[in-house]
Amino acid sequence: MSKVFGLALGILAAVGGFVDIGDLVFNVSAGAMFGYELLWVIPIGVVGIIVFSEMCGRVAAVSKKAVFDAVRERVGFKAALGTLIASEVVNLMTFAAELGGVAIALQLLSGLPYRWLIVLAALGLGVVIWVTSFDWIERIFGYGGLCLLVFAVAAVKMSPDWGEAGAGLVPHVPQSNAMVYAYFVVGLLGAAMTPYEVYFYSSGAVEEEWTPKDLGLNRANAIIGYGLGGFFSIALMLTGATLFLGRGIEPEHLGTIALGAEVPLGEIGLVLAIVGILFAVGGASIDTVFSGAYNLAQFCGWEWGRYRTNARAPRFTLTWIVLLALGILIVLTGVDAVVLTEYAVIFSVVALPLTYLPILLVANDDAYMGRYRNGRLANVLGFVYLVVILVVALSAIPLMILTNVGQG
Amino acid sequence: MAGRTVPLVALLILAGCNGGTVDRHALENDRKTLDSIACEGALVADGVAHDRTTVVFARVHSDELRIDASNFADALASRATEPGIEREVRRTARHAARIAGVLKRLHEHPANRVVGAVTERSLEQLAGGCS
Amino acid sequence: MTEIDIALKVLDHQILDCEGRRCGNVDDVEIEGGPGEHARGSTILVGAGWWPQRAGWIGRVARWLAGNERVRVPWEEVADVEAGVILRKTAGELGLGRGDDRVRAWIEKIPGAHR
Amino acid sequence: MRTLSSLQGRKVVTESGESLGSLYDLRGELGARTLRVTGLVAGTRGFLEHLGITRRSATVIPWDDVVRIEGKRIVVRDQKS
Repeated sequence: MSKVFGLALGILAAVGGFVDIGDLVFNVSAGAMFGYELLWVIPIGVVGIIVFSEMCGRVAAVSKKAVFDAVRERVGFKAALGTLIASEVVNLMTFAAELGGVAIALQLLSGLPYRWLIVLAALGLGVVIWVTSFDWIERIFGYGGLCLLVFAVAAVKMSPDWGEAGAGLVPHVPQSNAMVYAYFVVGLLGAAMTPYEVYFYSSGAVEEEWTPKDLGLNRANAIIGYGLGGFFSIALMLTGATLFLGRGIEPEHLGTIALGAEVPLGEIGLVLAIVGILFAVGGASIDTVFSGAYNLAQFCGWEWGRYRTNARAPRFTLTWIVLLALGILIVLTGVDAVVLTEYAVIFSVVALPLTYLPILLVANDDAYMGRYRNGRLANVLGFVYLVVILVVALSAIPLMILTNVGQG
Repeated sequence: MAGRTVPLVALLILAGCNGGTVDRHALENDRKTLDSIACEGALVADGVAHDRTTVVFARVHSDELRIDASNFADALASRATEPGIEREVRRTARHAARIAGVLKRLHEHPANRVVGAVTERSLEQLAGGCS
Repeated sequence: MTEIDIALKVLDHQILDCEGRRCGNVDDVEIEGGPGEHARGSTILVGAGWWPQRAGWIGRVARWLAGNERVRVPWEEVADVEAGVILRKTAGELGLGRGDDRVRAWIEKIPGAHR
Repeated sequence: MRTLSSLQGRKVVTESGESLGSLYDLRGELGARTLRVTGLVAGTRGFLEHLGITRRSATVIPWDDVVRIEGKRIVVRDQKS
């Protein structure tokens, strides 16, 4: 019984943890711009992240290797170093965006000056990480993020055209504005399959000392957690489609996204939405800052781990402290969190192939995986997604330039 | 997600048609974005008018939108334009300034339902209709 | 006797000391013995100081950032090759993990570092 | 000093000039306290083996066949196949 309970708790936390600032921004904007026409991208992204995080979790449980161990072992030192640098830059950008998001959400709740709130938010996160055990961090932010369920209620209350929404779930090409449409496809996939999620997930699995016994848990976590995360994404896109598209509003602030719950549900909806956003981006900022530290430590072979005391993994600890400080500096320059998010998501897409290829390779290695190596389904999906990721990665930057960051 | 042309970003990625002189395409884009800002402001104002929002949210968010609008007003008032469209560009700049002015009023009276109703109407008018 | 592909199973792998501490990655492997001789992997090379020979200028930049440490661990000290390379002694005895030791002195000054 | 990474990427050619592809890996034998180098893993099949995509193939060039290591090349005796 308690095992089922624990599983449920874990999944709840995963659900709250799936949505981050990239999902918020891209899903709502896609709805505001193209209505229901991009809904089909969400399930594709969700299945992709399920396939790869299940694989990462399995690799971690059986071979005790985290993602960046695999990257360095498999793609060669030079390519791995390139991947490391790219992923560190993207992680830092994403972290800064999430941190900015925390400050904005706090500002929308308190009305205090934004700059103070940046410092306050970062110091708060630092102290939480330093003194709180990780289980609690995950729970607090995961459950808080569940407030985002308010968007599902809001979406239904706005009575979307379900027929059209259903049609939007079928992949198709639009009549006009194909470039911007393609840009959004890339952004939505990037937001759903952000690499930091797998870095974080696999390192966590190694730390929690998963064994093959935990593979069921791994699968359930991946499928249910990310599946429900996709549900949130759909809700967000629907609010964009129902509320903003008709009014010609292009969301450029986190506040706009919260407005999507305020209009149909009033004050309670608004507060729940902001609190949900606060915890979702707060949790994601912790995940990103740790991912940066995991990757560097694994690449260099240092001791690492959030479950170790800070003194037992010194350079790992130092790394996340430095990343935290750099994040504050970036946000304090006044760069807009939503703009930063867009860049972070699009650039993260570029780091995807060299993150996923090594996982696919190790997951097929008999010597490490034995009978837990990839089955046919995982391999077919893994390979198909690798191709998808490659196409997306190659087209991401050109599309961003051609569409002037989605402006058309 | 359109419209925002942060100078830093424009510098970082040497791309986009909004960096130098204002051409017709850029002007069209900016107008669309201004309508978007005004309509979003109207939505916030509607929340104030119907007591559906929190005071803090209305105050903070209307200010965000005001900053956007007045950035447009400043940029369109001073940037070089393509020949033939300068008058239109300057007119749009004044239009943006008016939107910013209304949003400022909302920002200063986020708890006043009457101001909410009035600003909602003006913003919708400035946007040329919102739905 | 086990057959292994050395670059696939040793190079770039995690090194664990006899107490299970992570103390570096295999940054290169020295090969002793040339054509016509018995050849063997004689030494594990650990540390960012070995990166330039792996990745040219980008490796030099990375070395500059990561510190120029070079440690040599004779193959005789290797106990086993599994998912990682496992040593017979502690990291300290072999001169590994000194970077972590140096930083630890600083981290420990912050209250709560051992929680 | 000769290192594994300095050998990787070199062209493997036979004395009669046949190219066997680039060197990707070295085959080794793990003893109690030794790691003996037994062969060269090269060519396309070697690359796939090095990535771990294919199982260890039999087409390893024995280390004993290495004649000389010069510049960017490793010269080996002609392989009978």
